[in-house]
Amino acid sequence: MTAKDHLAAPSPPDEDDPRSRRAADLAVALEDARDPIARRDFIARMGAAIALAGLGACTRAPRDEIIPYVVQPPEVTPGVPRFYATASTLEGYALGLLVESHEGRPTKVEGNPRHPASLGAAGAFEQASVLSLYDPTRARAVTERGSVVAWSRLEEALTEGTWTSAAGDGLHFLLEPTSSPAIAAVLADVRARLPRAVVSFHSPLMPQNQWEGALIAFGRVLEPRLALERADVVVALDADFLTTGPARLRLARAFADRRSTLDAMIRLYSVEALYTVTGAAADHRLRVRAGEVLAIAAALASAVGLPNLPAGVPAALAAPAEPHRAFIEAAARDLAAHRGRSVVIAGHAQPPEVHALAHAINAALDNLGATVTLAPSPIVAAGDMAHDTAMLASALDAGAVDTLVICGTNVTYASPADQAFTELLGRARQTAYLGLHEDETSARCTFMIPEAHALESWGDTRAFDGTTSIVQPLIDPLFGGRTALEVLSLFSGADRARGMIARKTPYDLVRAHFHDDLPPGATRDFEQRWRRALKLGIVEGTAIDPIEARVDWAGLAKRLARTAPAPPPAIELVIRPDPRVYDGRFASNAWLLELPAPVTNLTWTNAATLSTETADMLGIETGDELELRASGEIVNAPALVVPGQATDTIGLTLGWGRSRGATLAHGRGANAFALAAGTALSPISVDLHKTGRRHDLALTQRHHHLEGRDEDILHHATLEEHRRAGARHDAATTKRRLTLYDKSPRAGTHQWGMAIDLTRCTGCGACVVACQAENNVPTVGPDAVFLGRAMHWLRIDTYFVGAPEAPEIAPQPMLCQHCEMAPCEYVCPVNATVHSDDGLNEMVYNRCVGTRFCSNNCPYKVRRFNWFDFHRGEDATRELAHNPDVTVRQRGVMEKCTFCVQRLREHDIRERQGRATKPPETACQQTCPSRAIVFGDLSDAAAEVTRLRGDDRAYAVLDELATEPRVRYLARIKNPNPELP
Amino acid sequence: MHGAADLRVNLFPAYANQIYWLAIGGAAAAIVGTPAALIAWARTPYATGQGEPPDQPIKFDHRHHVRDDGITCEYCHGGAARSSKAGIPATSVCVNCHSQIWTTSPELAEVRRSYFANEPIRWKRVNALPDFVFFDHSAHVNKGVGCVTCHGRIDRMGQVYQARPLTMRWCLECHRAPEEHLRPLDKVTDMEWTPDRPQEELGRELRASLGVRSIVECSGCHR
Amino acid sequence: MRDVIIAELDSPERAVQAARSVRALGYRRVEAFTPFPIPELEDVLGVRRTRLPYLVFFAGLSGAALALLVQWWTNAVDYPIDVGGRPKSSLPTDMLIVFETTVLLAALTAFAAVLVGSRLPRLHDPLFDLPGFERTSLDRFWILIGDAYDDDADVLDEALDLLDGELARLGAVVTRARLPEGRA
Amino acid sequence: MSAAASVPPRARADVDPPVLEHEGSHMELTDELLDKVLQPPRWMRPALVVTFLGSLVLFAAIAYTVTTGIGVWGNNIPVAWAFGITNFVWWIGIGHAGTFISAFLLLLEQQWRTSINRFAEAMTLFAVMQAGLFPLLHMGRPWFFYWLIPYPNTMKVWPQFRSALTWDVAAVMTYFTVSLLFWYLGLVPDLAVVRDRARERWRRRVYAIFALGWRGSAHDWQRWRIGYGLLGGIATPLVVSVHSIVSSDFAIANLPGWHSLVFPPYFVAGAIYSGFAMVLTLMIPARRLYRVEHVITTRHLDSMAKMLLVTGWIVIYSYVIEAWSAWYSGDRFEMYTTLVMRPFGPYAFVYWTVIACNCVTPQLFWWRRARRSAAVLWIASLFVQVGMWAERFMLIVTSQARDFLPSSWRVYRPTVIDGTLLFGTIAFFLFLFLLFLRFVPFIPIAELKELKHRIAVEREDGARA
Repeated sequence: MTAKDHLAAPSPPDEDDPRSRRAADLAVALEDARDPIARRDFIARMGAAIALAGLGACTRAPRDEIIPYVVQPPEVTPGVPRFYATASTLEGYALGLLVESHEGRPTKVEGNPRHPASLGAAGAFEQASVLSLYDPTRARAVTERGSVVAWSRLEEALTEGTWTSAAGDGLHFLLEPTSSPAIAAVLADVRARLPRAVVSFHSPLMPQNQWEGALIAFGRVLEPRLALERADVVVALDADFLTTGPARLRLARAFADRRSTLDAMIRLYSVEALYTVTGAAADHRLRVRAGEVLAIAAALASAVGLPNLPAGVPAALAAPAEPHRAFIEAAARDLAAHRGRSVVIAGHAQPPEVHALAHAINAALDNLGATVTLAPSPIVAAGDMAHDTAMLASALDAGAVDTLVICGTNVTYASPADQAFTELLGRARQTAYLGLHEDETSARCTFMIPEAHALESWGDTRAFDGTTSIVQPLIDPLFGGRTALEVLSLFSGADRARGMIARKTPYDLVRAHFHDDLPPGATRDFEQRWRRALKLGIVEGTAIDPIEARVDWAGLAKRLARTAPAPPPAIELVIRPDPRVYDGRFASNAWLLELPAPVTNLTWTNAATLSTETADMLGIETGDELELRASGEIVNAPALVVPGQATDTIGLTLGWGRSRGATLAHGRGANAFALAAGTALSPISVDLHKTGRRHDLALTQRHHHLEGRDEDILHHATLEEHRRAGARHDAATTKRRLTLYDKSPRAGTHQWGMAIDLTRCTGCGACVVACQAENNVPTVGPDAVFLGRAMHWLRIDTYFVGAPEAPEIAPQPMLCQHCEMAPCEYVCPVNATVHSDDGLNEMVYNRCVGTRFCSNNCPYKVRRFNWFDFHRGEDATRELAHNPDVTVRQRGVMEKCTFCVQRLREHDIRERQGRATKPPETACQQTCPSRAIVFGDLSDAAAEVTRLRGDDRAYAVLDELATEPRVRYLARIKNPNPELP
Repeated sequence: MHGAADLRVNLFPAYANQIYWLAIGGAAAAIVGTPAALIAWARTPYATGQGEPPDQPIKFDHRHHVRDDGITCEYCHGGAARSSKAGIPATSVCVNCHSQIWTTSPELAEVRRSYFANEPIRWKRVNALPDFVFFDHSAHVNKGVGCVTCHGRIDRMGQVYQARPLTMRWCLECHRAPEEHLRPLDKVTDMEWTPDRPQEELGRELRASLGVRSIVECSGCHR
Repeated sequence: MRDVIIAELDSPERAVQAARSVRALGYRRVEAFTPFPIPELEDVLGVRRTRLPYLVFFAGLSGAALALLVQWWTNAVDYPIDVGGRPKSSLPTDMLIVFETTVLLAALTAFAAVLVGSRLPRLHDPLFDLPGFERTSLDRFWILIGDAYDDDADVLDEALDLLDGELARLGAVVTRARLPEGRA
Repeated sequence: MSAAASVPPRARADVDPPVLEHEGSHMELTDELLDKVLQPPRWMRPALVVTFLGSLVLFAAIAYTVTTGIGVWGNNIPVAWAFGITNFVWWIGIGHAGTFISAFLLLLEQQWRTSINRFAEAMTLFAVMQAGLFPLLHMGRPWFFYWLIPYPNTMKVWPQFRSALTWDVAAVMTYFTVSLLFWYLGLVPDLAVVRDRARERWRRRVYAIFALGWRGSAHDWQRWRIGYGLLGGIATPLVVSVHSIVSSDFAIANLPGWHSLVFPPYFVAGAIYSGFAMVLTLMIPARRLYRVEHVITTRHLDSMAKMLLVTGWIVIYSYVIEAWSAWYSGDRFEMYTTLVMRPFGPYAFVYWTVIACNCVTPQLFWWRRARRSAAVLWIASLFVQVGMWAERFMLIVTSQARDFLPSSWRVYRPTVIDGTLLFGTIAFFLFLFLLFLRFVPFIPIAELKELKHRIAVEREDGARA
């Protein structure tokens, strides 16, 4: 109980320094949390034991404690959460966030509606970041060769190298790609003082190819910004733009907006090897090997026609396999028919030439400036040599590195095996590693510096379009972590000048750079602007304007002429970022580990995916262990058959097979980095054979075929079919209902309901994590998932529609349908699940005795059971992530989606006191990047949800059971090109 | 075997019947009585935790502060009107006054220690609800439910104790018929208020004017 | 204390005959003790048919009423809850528990009535002091004549002689015993 | 009491063998039957020890389940009920034969019931005890079981009587209570017999306590007869109601494969079928070990076998009707579950086990020789029990494993604990049953004497005619 209650703390008088305040908050919170947890656990178990012994009468719970503040901060009212704007960063690109804080304890992350990359949405990574914050396995102390040392010792060691007198010769920095103006300024400062120091950036998934592609096409590093809202036809060349890339949430939103506008529906062609979310959303999907995409791009360019290209597209290049011709030509015609309203997108994994060709096609179709604009990258030194670690590797190899400072990038693990950083790091005299965990890299480094989590840090960062956000901490570093900014500033002149002790804090640094970056004359309002930036979560007017760029046709022609299509390997290994652990950095996050991967519904591991045909050919079944051999390395991975993957490819995602720094994921899955060569994502040849061992894959869904139940479960149609039908989608199934029951409407002022637009839903899984974070949904581990005990209140069902080898994948979010005539309720013997006046199917955990009859009678199987005490043994730190407004469920009780009833009741209370500001949102709706989920009041005729319920496409799942769900689905409509079958 | 044993006399003396009946009656009484006793026990103040003040780190006396000094409830428990939690005052709130008066009182040593050491005072919770109950002070205080209705005569408590059973049954009694317990908003903190006209009439009016609902659906309190 | 005559017979048929004779001689307080039920004997002795079935019937009825009342009152009156939009009180679903409770109360009553009607349970019984009584549960059949020596019995003293003769004819072993008042 | 009309047993196969082959006196019969209790056979002690140890394993498994969580079972979502409920239905079904034999056949005045009714009733009691364990155990929070009972609580919340589980509580508790009363009332005169016949005074005293002071007067016997008859009359509809209610745990749900109006009679027939099998399983060895073939005669075997055949056919009919109504409903979910999933799905082997054990096995009993062979009957009875357990597993698990949304389809696999609980209850059941054989006259003495008397009368009447 105490975790939800009065986590209050003393505070220093300086209210301007939220950091120290929150530090104190947390110290108390931690201490406070620890004791009651032990107690509660004890009571729960003893309660059971004693009740069984019939002695319940003789015990009483010990008293709880209430721990008030010493000085209550004026803005805090215990019990009322506060929201702070900040930003998270991935690959250097920012995503604006609003974070909910309960008495100094961040509990929930939402997207910032004002932020250009978020538009109010957040993805699974961001939703789960709050759990990473409270990860008890994070690094906790500065260590030197494994033993704890003082920070001053580290400062001394790092700043006293031989290079101090040699202008930085021998000093190397390895950073994550960053867009932070403050870091850029500190780096500039460092460079000024130590000109020979070398700064490199490393991330296995940097958009290096994109930058190079722009360099080929335009002669300079530019990033395309897509305006899908203006596009009618999109061709994605191995581009999973809906779930990857810095603008993924924005693009998902724009795409969905244009999908659900049936009168002007966007059409998407996707060419890809593995089955991605974007491929699932596509109207036409061409499955080809990743290495073939270049040929397809060239052929597409050739079919569209590049009049400005001297000598045209080389025929040798534009020679795709014959069966793909029809697709390419149809796409080309469609593109050509939509000049200025179409766009070709190249995927990050594709070589620069594909990007260049995409630019060329866009230019040829007058799409530049219309559906795609170009702008310089906000990333520091984008496209620069600094982004190539080869230089660092050779310096290390040559013994030219004295001191290497690695900030935030787990380079030892997250590098292709041919860049032997594991071994190379030892060649530097001393290495320091700033990381969240003591991981593979820290094991090779002299110093380990615990890193502050983004939610603990001051900093700044820029969105894909350059919009700057101030990163503000919600809590003081739990484990004394430092930021990259702090570490780098050790080397900056500004600090040295004032002596090491009087170092600037990151807060000062960020404020200073904010000050410096203000337009001239604006510094007068510095405080006001600073506060406004913090409040809004963005610094207005910092976006980088797009520029006009002309294609360097001659350069392109030259480059294309030089490009020789590589002969395809017999079996191609396609390595891609993982939708859950990305490149391994989230492998310590249980929410992400247990998040079913889109398309495959696989949890807790990666797998060597292969198409039905390849599996049949090789005699492989899902669960067989495969030995993969590539680049001279061997890795074992379980096989997973994914219909619709390109034949003769093996897909493997990055980030698994961790050995250190991710306790939960150790030994799970296969390390794709070990097989990669060159850049992590380039396709390579792979040999494989079965080892004979079998794996129990923790799949949340085992059966993907609809068994002819499409009309009952998932309505899908092409735009044409939909128009032809000209009737409501539920017209076919809705029959005149005869009932004995009194169907008078329920009494509540609001009547909550939901509409889920399957045309919008991409199945990305952000809602699943959002729900988990909001509702204290436990994770259960791979064994339990395998047994069928995953706890997600909201799951994404994935159905295969169409041809069994290359089906269309249709995701369907499935959650409690809040049936008007709920079948679960009348079978509960103790009134533990009943209906509220406002139409919610309520689940009363404390009344539940766990007969599970409700689950049996739920046709949607959305009820979850606490088979064990899943929260038991949770670390005290981990408990801080709990939402204090939601009960933490004991073992033996059912749970399920409540429509975020805690938010609804809070809203009711506020509304009735005249304090309600806006209609309540469910967590899934709030985070959904494509706005597929709409929740609202059905008794409000003007509400969006009411409108959607009246839509032609609306239908109820399993309508014929007369459960009358409050959740309606909108049929999944596709917009195929009539030219193509 | 036949006839070998002593078969003549009664196996038991006459008084054994009384013992037998007593035993059977006792067993029957136990079968019926044990649950009945437990049911009754659950309603005792002991079981509900009423009436027993815990040992607090400071002997804070509401009688003195409320009655003698006339400090209103909101001065210290200001969250009640805006938040789900009424809030326990920060040490600084104590110090507001106690930096002026009783500055050296040994009774207040803990307050000073807390303030200067920047360590919170660890109070014992008196009115404890289970983890799965979400009570909202603001929803009650702003709808005419007086402090005294749930907390009792705090102004007469030397040490605060739980005045009401705080069982679900007790909550529901009011939730089903809120009009029986409503008072004008300006009397919410008044410990001594009594209705100046029949509560039925007043309650009905207040219920209408304040828009008080009878919330008996589960998610009203259990989420 | 009063005196009784006990006639021990060795077969059910003779017991019935003996009882018939005894009754014919005008004795009214006659009881039989047998190892197993002999309905014929009951008729001969004029054992009044027990009213147990009526008792059981009313117990059953009250069980039904109680169950109906409890279900209706708890689910429709005291705390009516919206359960899946179903009616608050629903006779069809109530009927099952109504039936079970009917049976339960009827059965408990039947069991209790059998015992209480026979003044059971008990550990001590003056009858057990009668020598050879234990054989009545095994293979002997007793006819016990309670009013043989009663002054107020409207039976002629001569009957006693006739009785002796009759019983002797049936091969009964006749003994005279004393029993406390009020029994048998 | 002439033996002139007696026909040597087995001499004429086309005539029903006699229900009692005892020619001695009442005292001899009494002593013979009492001997089982007063002079227990030598195998009794080791058998008790073995089954007691088995019971301990059961209690350990129960303790583990209750302290750790239902997660130690193999259940999942969608298969939220599996072994636990299967065992429950199986055990409670077994119990039905006892009541059926003693109550229903009592009303029908079937003489062959007499020698085996107590035996069958005891089996009922102990089977219901095993059954009663499972609903409790399978709850997530068994320590709150009393929330299913309406009592005035401080939460002011009541049970929800639309749920079949509240009906179950009433049904199982009533069933157990009524069975106990019925059994005990029948037992009282026999306890008095032991009281009056045992040698040692302490033993007589102990039995006297349980005999409740039974005297056997004509008045007592009349009350006893009528009371016993009434209990029988009450128990007969009860036995039908209990399994009907148990079947409604499934039938009131909307799950394909459960949502079926045919369930109540289907379950009752199956229950009696499995119960008769259990009676045979226990009776055949007991009869042999205790050498009471003249009391529990070939006639009993023959009648029981016929009952197996009859109830077996009712069960077959139910299977056919179930499949037919699934097809006739036109409901694609129902059709899939009943016509595709069960015979051809991942649990097909269970389905075919059911068909083999429940439908094929009883066909043996068209042949008299099979009916009258103890060995054949015993083995067949085991098959039927396996089949009936498998049937419940099939109904419960396969229906859940694949319901409406293919996305939630999932196979259930039992764990060691699941198996331990099943076999543990079998051990515990046998333990209780052995205790019963050890301490209680398991063949009703008074009733048998009455039967003997009646047979004698009939014979005389027959001879006179």
